[in-house]
Amino acid sequence: MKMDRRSFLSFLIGGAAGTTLSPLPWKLTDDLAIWSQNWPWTPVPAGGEVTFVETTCMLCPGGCGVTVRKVGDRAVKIEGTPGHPVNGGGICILGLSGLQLLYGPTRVPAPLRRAGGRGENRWEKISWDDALALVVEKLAALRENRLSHTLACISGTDGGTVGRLMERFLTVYGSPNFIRTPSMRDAYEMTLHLMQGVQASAGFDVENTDFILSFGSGILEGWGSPVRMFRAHSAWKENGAKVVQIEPRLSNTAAKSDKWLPVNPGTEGALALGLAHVILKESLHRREFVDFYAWGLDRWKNEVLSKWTPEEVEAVTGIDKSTTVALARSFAGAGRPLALCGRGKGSIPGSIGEFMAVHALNALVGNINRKGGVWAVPGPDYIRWPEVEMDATAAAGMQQPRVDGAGTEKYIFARHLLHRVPEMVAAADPSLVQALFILEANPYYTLSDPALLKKAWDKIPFIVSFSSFMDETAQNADLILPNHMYLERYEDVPYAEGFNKPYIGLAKPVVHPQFSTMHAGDVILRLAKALGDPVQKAFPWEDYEGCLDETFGDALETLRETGYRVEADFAPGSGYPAFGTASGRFEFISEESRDAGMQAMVQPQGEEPAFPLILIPFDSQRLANGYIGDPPFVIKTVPDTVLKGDALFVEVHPETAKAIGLSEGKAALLATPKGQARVRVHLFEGIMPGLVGIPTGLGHHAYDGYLAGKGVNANALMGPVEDGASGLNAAWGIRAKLSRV
Amino acid sequence: MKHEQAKKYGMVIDLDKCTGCGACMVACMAENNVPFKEDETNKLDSITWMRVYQLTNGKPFPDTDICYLPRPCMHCEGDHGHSPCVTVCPAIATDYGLDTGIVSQIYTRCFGCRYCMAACPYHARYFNWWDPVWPNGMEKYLNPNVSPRMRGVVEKCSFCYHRYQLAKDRAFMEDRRELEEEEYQTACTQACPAGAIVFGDLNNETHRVHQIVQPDPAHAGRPKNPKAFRLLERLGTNPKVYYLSSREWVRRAGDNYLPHEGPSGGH
Amino acid sequence: MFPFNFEWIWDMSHLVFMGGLWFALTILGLGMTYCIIKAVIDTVQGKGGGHH
Amino acid sequence: MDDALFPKGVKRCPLPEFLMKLGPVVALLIWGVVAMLMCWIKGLNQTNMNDAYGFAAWIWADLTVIALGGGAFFTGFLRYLIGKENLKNIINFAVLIGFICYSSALLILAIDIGQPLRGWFIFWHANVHSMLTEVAFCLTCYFGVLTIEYLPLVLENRQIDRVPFFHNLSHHMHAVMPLFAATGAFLSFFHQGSLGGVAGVLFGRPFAFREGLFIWPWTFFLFTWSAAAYGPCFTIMLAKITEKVTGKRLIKDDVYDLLAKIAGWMMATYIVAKIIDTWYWATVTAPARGMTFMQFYSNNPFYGIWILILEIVIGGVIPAAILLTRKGRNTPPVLMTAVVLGVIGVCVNRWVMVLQTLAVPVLPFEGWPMYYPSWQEVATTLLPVAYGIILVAFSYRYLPVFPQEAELNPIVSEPAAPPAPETDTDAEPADAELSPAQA
Repeated sequence: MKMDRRSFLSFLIGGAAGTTLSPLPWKLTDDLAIWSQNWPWTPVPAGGEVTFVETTCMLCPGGCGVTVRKVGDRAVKIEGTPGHPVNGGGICILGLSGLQLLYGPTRVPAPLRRAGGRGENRWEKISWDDALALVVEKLAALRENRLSHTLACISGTDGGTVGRLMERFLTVYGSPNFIRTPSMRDAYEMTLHLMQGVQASAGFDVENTDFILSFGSGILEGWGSPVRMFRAHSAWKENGAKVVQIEPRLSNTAAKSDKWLPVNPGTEGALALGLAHVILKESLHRREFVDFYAWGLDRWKNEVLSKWTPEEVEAVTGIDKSTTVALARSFAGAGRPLALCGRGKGSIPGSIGEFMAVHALNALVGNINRKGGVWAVPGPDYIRWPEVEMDATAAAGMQQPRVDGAGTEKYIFARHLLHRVPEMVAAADPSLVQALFILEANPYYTLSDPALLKKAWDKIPFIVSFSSFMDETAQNADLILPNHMYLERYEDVPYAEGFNKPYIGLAKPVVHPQFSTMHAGDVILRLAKALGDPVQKAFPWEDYEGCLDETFGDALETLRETGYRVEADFAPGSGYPAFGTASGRFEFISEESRDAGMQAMVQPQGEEPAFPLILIPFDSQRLANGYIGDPPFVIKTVPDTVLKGDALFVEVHPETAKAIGLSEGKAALLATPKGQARVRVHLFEGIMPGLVGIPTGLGHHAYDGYLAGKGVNANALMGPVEDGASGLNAAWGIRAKLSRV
Repeated sequence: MKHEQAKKYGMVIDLDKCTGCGACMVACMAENNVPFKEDETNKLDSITWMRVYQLTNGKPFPDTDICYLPRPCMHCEGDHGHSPCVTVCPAIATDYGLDTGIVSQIYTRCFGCRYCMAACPYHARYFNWWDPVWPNGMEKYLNPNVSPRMRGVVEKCSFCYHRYQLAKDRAFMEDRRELEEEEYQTACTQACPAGAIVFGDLNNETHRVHQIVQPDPAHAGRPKNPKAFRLLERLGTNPKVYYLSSREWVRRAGDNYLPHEGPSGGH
Repeated sequence: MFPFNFEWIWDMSHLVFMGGLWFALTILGLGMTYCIIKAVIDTVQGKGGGHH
Repeated sequence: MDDALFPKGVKRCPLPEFLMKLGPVVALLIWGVVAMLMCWIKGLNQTNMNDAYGFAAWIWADLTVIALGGGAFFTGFLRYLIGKENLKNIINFAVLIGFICYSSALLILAIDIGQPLRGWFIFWHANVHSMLTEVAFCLTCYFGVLTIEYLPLVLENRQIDRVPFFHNLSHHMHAVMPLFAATGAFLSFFHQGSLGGVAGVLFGRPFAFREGLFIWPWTFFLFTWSAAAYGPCFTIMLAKITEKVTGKRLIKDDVYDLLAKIAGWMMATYIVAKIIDTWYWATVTAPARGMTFMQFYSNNPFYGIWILILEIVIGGVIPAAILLTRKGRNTPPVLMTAVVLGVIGVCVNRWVMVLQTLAVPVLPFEGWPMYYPSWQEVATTLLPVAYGIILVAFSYRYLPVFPQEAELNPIVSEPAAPPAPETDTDAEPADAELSPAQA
């Protein structure tokens, strides 16, 4: 037994020693280390030939030129196109993330027909033929019953070929209801129409101005063409241009400005008129413009002088009169002063009175169609398709009033009033909209007053989304006909928001379509074909690219090469007499609509005692709040003072919070007349007491796990506020109550 | 080590121009295959080689002011390459390139002890607490010039070193030894829509970085430009990222000062 | 840790550090070897064991 | 059943009871092992560490157990090099504790690194300028030494000793032990020091950074010194606890007294040095970097300045004072209080040097993040404790750890009798009346 133990132990020791001395353990250790450096579940990107494709970004109306780096057939990086007239090589946070949208899990892989109830997000894949057949059947039936006008389309784009094809389709089919998604563009177009008598969009020569008076415009939050504004801002820092930011919250723009004027929310228009008062009183205005090219100054002058004294303005806006006077003087005294409006990113139009008041300031300093000023940029002129031949049905349908009432007696100057659609649809029986197309838009998320929206939505029997992504609207549609996303398709981008020259960008297919998608243009053409004449006759093109070819002719080649076309030497109306008004002059008070400019302010919804605070939405570059939601990269950059886990933080001034008994990070219930939500509180010294600031762009329930369920949708707490004179949505905020939970 | 004159690549970030838009952060993530999780709101567990901080002057409304400060890796030179993180790494997984001034990180060499993170006062180093996972299909956009990192290693801004190598190769093909200033630029510099970031060789008088900051060789590269400052200058980390600001409080927020010390603090 | 690792440099810090290390290891190694050898010899000579 | 394995002339409880008493400890061990495997398989996302707390509970545990294990090298140093013969009665136990502490430290390190499979790079691709490399090398080597020092004890097991080869081996190893002890002391000096260096060299972290001598910051020497001072305290504490658990006196009071006295002097000198160091740091080192002393202890939601008082006064000055008085040393409860306070003191010191170093915001616009360990961290940190208890239990049961045990606990009943139930049952009251006898 003793022997056994001894031999056993020696065996053990000998064995151990042997193995240790053998190469086996060492080899094994080395192999393990190497394995740990090449784990199979850590991807290794494949190499390949590097190429670059220059195209145009379509994630916002900015119209930036982007260059996509490809390795083999993979797109690996999006960068700004150097020397591009709009963004000159720069690029924004969203544009950079485009590839996450291209390859991401939010894409709609194929035509989908709703399987479960609406919004249940249960779908069945169907063939394109079946999908189109479904639509045709529905449309044909409507047309049969003389209900062609009950087809409506909500579109995020107009002016370009795709938008125009859709509009043309509706027209010849017999519906006036092509509705563009709202933005400050509506208000600016109307302003130019009323004061200058032109049908044009406003362009701003920001590179050449030396004094920027911004009435809440988020110059650094995504207003206009974001990258262009950033570049301009940097130029201002270099050439010493002054920026005065007027808004109740310390936005990035305000923080970067030379002077921040925290004005009572919604009273920006009053301040504008106050400034006009001082300028007129001290006759600091530019006579060379006002005397020769303006009309109705005297009546407007009396108006302003009597109503908007600095004292009065102080009472309304909270800006003390000395500041108003000083500001007016420095504004008028500047070489090329420029006044801007359109709050934040300008996603809500705003009141026409306010816009006209601000635009009047530009007129007073003669900064219309002039270097460093506001230019009237005519709409795209390159689409010259033959007139459509309408049959009786179409003609009858086109005679019907638009569902949003735009162009009717009450809203004579308005072209698109999307915010009215839910109200109208909900009110009437049977529904004024029997079939709804949604193109490049996400109204189910961006429209306010969710209860009303839901009511209207449920009354629309047939909803078709063209979205490339599974956004809220697509999720609540009956049929999805996924469009190629912008990196997979040709499409002309008819203008760049706020750019002061006529511009066309061209989006090009950078990669082959990743999924079974179809270009919306081709869908329209195929629908038209299937519907037969007269609809078919209006679309004499084989396919969308054919249409594009014919539209641009030889120009298309150069467009393909450079990726854009810009009228570099564009001079607006070659000097001043570019006014199409009745008076042929700039009209301080519109001859066409005398009362348009009267109402410079609108009141928020809700009553004082029940809702003691005011909720103001605020925009951020890091939060896309339109048709596109934040891709993973972008949501990753959102600070933890805005989003923590799934909880959204609202900004409140420490004193306001104290009065309610809330401290940093505390959970609270935020209630407005339109809805309520659980939020957390972030104390911020930069927001005016009595206000609650809520970031826009969160609270999605569609898209993917990287975005869905995070935060609260600001739109769901808001409601539209109709501007009396124009009918535009002028909601800048809403009364609210913040309480502990 | 090459024998041509040694480079000292550095960066100047103009905080007056920086709008805090975050494009630099995303440009970096896209260029360097930085992974992302469903929840990135815990900023202590969120890999952002380039991180934009928000600074406030702490004054009450309406005198409040905020400033954004992008923070890449500072690529500290310390005292002759004695940067805080490099010297502590037990396995030489991070190194100070005396020819470029770039602090490298060798992912396959790092075994994740995180000593370098403890050493870095700028929190510029990030640990891969999780396996990187790209949703199905998204791995298509990964950049082949930068290898995705495995779980359990430390990573950080490399001044897009792969771009330096590519530029070098290109130059070599055209048999040039020196690079032009614009030939090697980092992803964040290229992307910044405000043009707030300037990148180049601090040793090269013709480069903008040099001209803007006017580094003072006598004081370990401290800027002669009164508007320029470095983060935590007083620790002697000798960073190669400089900041410009016309605002006194911002410049002061870049370092620690005793109450009685004037704006220029320990300088 | 060995001169043939590529990162090895023949400088003072390597000599001091690694020198110290190898010195210590050598002592331990030699010490143990000595003990084992002696033990083996003794065992062969029949010393030791529980029986005394 | 296993009494053939017991050391000569001592009594042990029957195997079943022994194993049963170890039951809960084994459960703890298993819990720890599960957590350990989770960390290895799923990665360090199982912990509450983050990019601000790259080092946390584990590194603290490492530094602490090594400081506490310092009893081994210092006792060895006193016994073999200074020639404090009397300490031979506690050296085995000290070595055992050291062995447990160091093996635990190595295990925790193996869990703590993000890529355990590459851990050996620290040796293979060693960066000789890194304090951590110094730690790793000395730690591993000294663990070798401890194994060598522990081996003879194992060989002295009654059965193993019967094997001539092992008998001779242990005999010769005893002969060469001073050499090993010297090497061990040399290595310990450096790794205890380099552990201090780990924090002290961080010139990016004003809370930890210290000037120093050549490449070694003052913390280097402070750590070695404190390990020498507090290690023996821990040894004494555990010895006392073992006595309580076994209900026997295992070591004579003069041994305790000697070790405690030396520890007292070490601690007293250390704490003076520590106070000077803190003072210099607070008035010169930190201000030179624009930071005020209180900056390091305020804007912290939890402890503030008290942690410093706890470390230096309660965990340093007071126990030192006690250990320097004969009366204090010779009144068991007071002695116990002193060593416990000492142990707390060194634990706090290591905690501060690791976690507070990382927590104190250096960038003026950053905040003070808080940290608490996840259950996986707790479990893996308790794992060594369980493993230690088990190893002590087995060593005590089968190895002559305490040379004085037999003498202090003479067995009345005839030797080598199989432990009958009655002897066992009357063993209990015997123990019971023994314990007060000590007091």
